[in-house]
Amino acid sequence: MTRFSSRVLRSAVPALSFGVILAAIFVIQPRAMSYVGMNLMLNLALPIAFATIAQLFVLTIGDLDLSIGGFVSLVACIAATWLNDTPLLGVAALLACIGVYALLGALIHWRNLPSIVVTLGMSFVWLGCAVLILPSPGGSAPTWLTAIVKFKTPYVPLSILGAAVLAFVVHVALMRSAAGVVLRGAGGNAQAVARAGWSLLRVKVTMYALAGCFGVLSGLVLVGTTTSADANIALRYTLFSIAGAILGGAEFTGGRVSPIGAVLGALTLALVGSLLSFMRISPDWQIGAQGIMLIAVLALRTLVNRLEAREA
Amino acid sequence: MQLTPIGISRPMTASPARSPTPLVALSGVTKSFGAVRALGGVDLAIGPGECLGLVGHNGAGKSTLMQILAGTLHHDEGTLVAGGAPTGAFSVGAAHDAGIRCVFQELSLCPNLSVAENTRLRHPGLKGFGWRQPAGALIEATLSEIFPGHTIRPDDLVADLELGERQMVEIAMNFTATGDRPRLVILDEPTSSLDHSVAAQLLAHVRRFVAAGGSVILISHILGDILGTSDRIVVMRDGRVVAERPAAQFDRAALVAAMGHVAETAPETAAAAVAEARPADRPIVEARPPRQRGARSLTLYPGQIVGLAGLAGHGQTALLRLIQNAAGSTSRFAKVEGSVAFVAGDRQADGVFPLWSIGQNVTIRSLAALSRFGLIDGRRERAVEEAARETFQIRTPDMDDNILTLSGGNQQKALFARALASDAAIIAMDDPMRGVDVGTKREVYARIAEEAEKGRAFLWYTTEFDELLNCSHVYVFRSGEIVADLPRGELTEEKVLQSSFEETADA
Amino acid sequence: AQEASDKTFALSNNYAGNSWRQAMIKSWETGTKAAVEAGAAKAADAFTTGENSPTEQAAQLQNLILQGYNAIVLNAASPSALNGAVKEACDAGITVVSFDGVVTEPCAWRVAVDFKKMGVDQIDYLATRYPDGGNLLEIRGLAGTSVDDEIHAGLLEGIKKHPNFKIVREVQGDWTQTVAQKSVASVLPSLPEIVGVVTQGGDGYGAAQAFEAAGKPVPTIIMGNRQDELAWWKEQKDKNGYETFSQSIAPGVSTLAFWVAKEILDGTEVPKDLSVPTLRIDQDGLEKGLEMTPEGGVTNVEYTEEQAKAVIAGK
Amino acid sequence: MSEATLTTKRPGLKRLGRSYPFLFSFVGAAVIFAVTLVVNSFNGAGPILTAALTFGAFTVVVGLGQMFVITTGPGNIDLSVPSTIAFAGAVAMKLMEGQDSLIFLGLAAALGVGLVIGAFNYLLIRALKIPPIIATLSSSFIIQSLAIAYGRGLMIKPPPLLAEIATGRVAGLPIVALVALALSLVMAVVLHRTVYGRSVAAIGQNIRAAGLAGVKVDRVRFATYVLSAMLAALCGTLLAGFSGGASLNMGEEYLLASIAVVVVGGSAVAGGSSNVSGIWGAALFLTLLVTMLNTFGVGAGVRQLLTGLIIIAVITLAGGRKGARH
Ligand SMILES: Nc1ncnc2c1ncn2[C@@H]1O[C@H](COP(=O)(O)OP(=O)(O)OP(=O)(O)O)[C@@H](O)[C@H]1O
Ligand SMILES: Nc1ncnc2c1ncn2[C@@H]1O[C@H](COP(=O)(O)OP(=O)(O)OP(=O)(O)O)[C@@H](O)[C@H]1O
Ligand SMILES: [Mg+2]
Ligand SMILES: [Mg+2]
Repeated sequence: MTRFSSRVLRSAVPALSFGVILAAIFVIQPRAMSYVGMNLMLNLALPIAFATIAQLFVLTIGDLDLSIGGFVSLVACIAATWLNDTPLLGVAALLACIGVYALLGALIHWRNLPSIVVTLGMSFVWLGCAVLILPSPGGSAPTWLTAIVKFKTPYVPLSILGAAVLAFVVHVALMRSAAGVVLRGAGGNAQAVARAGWSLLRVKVTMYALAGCFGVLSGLVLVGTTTSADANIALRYTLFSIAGAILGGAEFTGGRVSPIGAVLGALTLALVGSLLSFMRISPDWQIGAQGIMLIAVLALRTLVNRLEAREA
Repeated sequence: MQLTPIGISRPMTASPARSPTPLVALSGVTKSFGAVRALGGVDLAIGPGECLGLVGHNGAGKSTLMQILAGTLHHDEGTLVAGGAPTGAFSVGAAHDAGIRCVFQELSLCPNLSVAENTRLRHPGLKGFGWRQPAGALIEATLSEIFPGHTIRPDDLVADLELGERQMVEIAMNFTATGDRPRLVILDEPTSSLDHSVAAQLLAHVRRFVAAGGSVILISHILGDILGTSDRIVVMRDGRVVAERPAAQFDRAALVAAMGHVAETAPETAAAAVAEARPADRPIVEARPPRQRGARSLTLYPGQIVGLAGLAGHGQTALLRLIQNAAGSTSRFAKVEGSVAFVAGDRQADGVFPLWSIGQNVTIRSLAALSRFGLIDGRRERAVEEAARETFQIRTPDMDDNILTLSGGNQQKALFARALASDAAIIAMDDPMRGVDVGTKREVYARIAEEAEKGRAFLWYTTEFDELLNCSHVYVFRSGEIVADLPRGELTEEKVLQSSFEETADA
Repeated sequence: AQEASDKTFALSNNYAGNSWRQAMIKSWETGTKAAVEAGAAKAADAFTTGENSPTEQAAQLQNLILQGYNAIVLNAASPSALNGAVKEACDAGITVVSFDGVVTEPCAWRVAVDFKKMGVDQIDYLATRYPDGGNLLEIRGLAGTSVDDEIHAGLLEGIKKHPNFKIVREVQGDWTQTVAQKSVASVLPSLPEIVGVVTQGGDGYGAAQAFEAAGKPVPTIIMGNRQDELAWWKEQKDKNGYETFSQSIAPGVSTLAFWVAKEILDGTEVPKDLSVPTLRIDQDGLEKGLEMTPEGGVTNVEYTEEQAKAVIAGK
Repeated sequence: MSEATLTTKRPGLKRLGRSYPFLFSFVGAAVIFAVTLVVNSFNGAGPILTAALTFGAFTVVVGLGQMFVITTGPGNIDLSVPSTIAFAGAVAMKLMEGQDSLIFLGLAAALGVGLVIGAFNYLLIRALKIPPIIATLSSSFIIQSLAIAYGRGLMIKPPPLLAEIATGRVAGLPIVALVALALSLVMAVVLHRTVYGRSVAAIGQNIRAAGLAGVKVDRVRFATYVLSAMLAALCGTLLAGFSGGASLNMGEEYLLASIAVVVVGGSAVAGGSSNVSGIWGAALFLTLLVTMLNTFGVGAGVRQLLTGLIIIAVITLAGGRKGARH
């Protein structure tokens, strides 16, 4: 019984952090407590949430993707140029990108390579492609894309709905479905999965392809919001996605991940930025305050774990 | 969706034992790892409806042979016939199709998944919408059938389970049938982390399974289990089969002799000589389990060997850890004078450094003593490694080989060597004989006695009753508490069991 | 009209990791503090993000919208990637004035430096020094940014004008002195005779160091108003009459943008595209330039309301 | 140096890469150097190598610290390296005031800054149980703010002697490279021949087992984070001496670089096994790569693309390591 309740508590921590920060924001800036306010605070968090989920797939099998930021940038550049001007070419290019991701998975498996080095190399490759496609910032997002991303849903902003759907779908697919068990198992004990007769190659390829898919979605949502691209637009997503996943309770080993936590983690990161700008800190310390805030959020997690340990 | 409980394994229509067509037959199978010849031409056949006992010293090649049967290793030469047809490249899939299931010596569960999810991993048939419920029901049913009274629930995370519980899950999983039924279940040291009663439940289940027409290969270093459960016993030595007879034609002494060990000379008396405590004036360990009610506490004097008993997972390991951590720092629950060395029982989780050589694994606990001017003295390190190899007869061509190239029992010996080579005054042992063969066990007992004679103190948690006879007195644990302190003279298996189960009124 | 104002201003900045940006924030703080005290504005807060990331800055803009500032003065991480957020600000009735890093969104104002001209000027200058032309080394900035692209385009245009010049090698300096130094040092061994090094500002000292370390004669390096560059130049000038020129956009342009925003809020008709000249130091002005540059900093001027009006009027 | 490796006996290229995982980075560096020379029609071999040694040296210094951190196990990484470089460099320059006599004071202060940062990092990791990657990221933000508030990004000239040391040569070899080499030798001994080094590797393989085998886990991890920060601080001081002062962004490129030299150099990304030689191979490889691409004179996009592809090609040829058995 304690086993169960502690697990529930552990998984409630990301939601708790999110709630605490949101409450702080509402106190400092009541204007945020509205449809418009929530949308303004969170619509740029949606692409980060997608990137975080992409990262999560890679983390699930015990790998790390240092290239997701460059990849999302490239997707943004493709979407703002080819996808707009010659949609067929654009779609083909995006599919090819996912294909390359899947191949990376295969390469990493075949040669038994450390994912960090391969994706480190890929981060240069993606950025190089982005610069080649869009040497100077510009381009414009396809109108249909902007229309979708900026669509005003009734009552609840699209960014929140989107994040909720994302979290739910990935949760069901990865945490509840029968196929998800195999994928996560490969992160926990790859050998056991192989001994049970599953193909590790297929697992890796699937996970990297999924990462690619969600990277593409992230890039699309991003250009839809910004309407225009830049080769350097999403380089920070690499760090954000890792931070978001970790905030959401993921661990670097053993396939311990939580899609709902990861999405909440990404949103929490965005809210931290908002809270900081509402607090009006001297510019010297604005960057540092971001660090302190991150520490505070994670310290909260530790606190909860302590309480739980005392209970047990 | 209504899934009829696919059910508890009712192995196939019972066929007469020892039928002419064996389930699997190996002939002339060899396997080498680099310079190590693990199998040197093995012939073996197992028919339906029999339990084959497989014994042999550590590193004899038992696990390697089983891995070949399970399709996770490929043999170099020889033939393997499964299901009547010779198979060239035998794969995991082929083994599965032939109805072969294997409980590996080093467990293969995914710690990040729940029990039900691990079940799903093993049984590809469990899929589709709402798979969880039947998967849970299935494993729950098998667990209850084999281990009545267990407390494992399908949605427990494997990482949260005790080693013994994990072993139970793994065993149950392999006896579970979904679409296709298990015909041959390989159990590679299944009882090494189970306590006595649970082990008995398992062996009883093996008999039932065999009676219903299934086959089992049982590997164990606990010869009583082998003798009492098998129909036929195969003895391996140095990668070859050296004896094969119906179980009835073996007795303990014959088995030991066949394995290549010198016959035993009444083991208990050897230990008895040293087991008498010589309490010095001051105890070097005084500890109270955190959950202990009442005044009882554990004390250990220099030169003493003290046993910890009780059912697995009732706080013995936790207390050993606590004592280990309390050495060199202050703790609310334990006062420890002198350094502690720990011998892990769960060697993968608590003991082995998988990237290191055998030698490095042995010396890690003694490095400070092997250093001169802050630098580790390579020559002295090597000397310790070689001494360890000799005293514990670690089977390897080279102590520089990776630790994982050792057989399970030999890894365990390396861990023993690590602790005994150190300068620790107190050795905490967490069921340390898991998977160690009889011959080595006897030598280790002797070593322990010798060391105790020299003044070292031992805390010895074990799930095997016989080992407790080496101790001067035994603390019995239940639910994280010490519930009894039995002096050696009063030690009987019944008493230990009684204290382990019974709710005592007092404290 | 200098009556007490109830208008609030925010500075949105995207990078804080160099002396130029630090001087820019400082100028904003000193310049606007005076304005607030004089009652020309109710508040003027500075906001900065760390890593030159367009998405972070876009999120910051949206937060500023939510806080209800009347005007946002913006040094943008990207001319295009912030357009979505800038549009939202405009739609919320906020005046957006971009400077230095300007945005292309039509609803915003731009206080722009003609980066292209900065490129052309470098070649023009070199043409006066070396009428016969020669080989050039180019140190580029951050790849994929518009400033980098435009200065580069300016250089190419200048070379079209003076075809006897040729850029023989292009290296990446990322606007970071240590990177520039490394890149220059790494190509020096393979470089033919060159007459000049064209830069994007701030990389001159590192380049000079690299040449000196390799024991090669230092060509004419175009400087970028950093004090260390000017000091080095002065040293060389005194020693051997070294000649070059130095140019950069003054960090105090943030105050100019502030005053422009104030004018717009006051209802003055202001064209969407304004241009500020670069701050240029020539051989003769070197001593004076060095004097007005703080130790280890960038040559700077802050702008007044009058200067802003003059710029608006196109003078 | 004796490198800890698996000794599964199998012939050929794979075997070589397994017992000498660092070899491939040297081979890669050599190939790239050769290509550069060919393109350059065999001119300037000396200067190219000298430049590579100089700039490689800075990466090696931070890479050594990062290596120890990464060796302590999966998830361990020090992201505060860049801001430590900037802050420590600024502190050193400010205290030295451009005077030779104050060099030691400045250096000591910089190292002190490193010590405090390392201790703070581990405090976050241990006391607040924050995953290292986020702990060091957060502290890097704080340090960056400190650096801004402390130095306002103003560049203060280093003392002439320091500048001379940082840019000088002895027997044709850059002094910084010699310093880095000496440091590497010491670190190699520390890694392979001291209790601390063994403990780091033990923790990286199995932290639980390490604790039970008597390794002082907390002390060792603490020392490791402090070591990393102090080496970053040293690098910051040298770099400031080399490039004419400390600037706020001078550490930026060392975030990726410090990680890249460790992992390209053949240390196990998941911890437990590492080597010092590989750091040199990788540092030379990566700096020579920049030289080569600059020599080719290709545009930024193609340059990035080639950088990535070459890194992947080298690591693919080197291959990974397989666990022995389970
Ligand atoms: N991957 C490997 N590399 C090198 N040697 C190996 C490897 N696997 C097994 N061996 C060697 O093969 C021999 C047989 O090992 P195996 O594990 O089959 O023994 P075992 O009979 O199961 O012993 P135990 O009773 O200790 O479990 C041992 O000498 C072992 O060292
Ligand atoms: N890393 C950067 N990211 C974004 N913008 C930058 C960066 N570096 C410089 N800039 C901007 O580029 C323009 C010119 O930069 P320049 O190279 O002249 O100076 P700097 O980088 O500030 O100098 P230093 O590095 O010597 O402090 C300015 O608009 C400056 O704000
Ligand atoms: Mg075995
Ligand atoms: Mg610059």
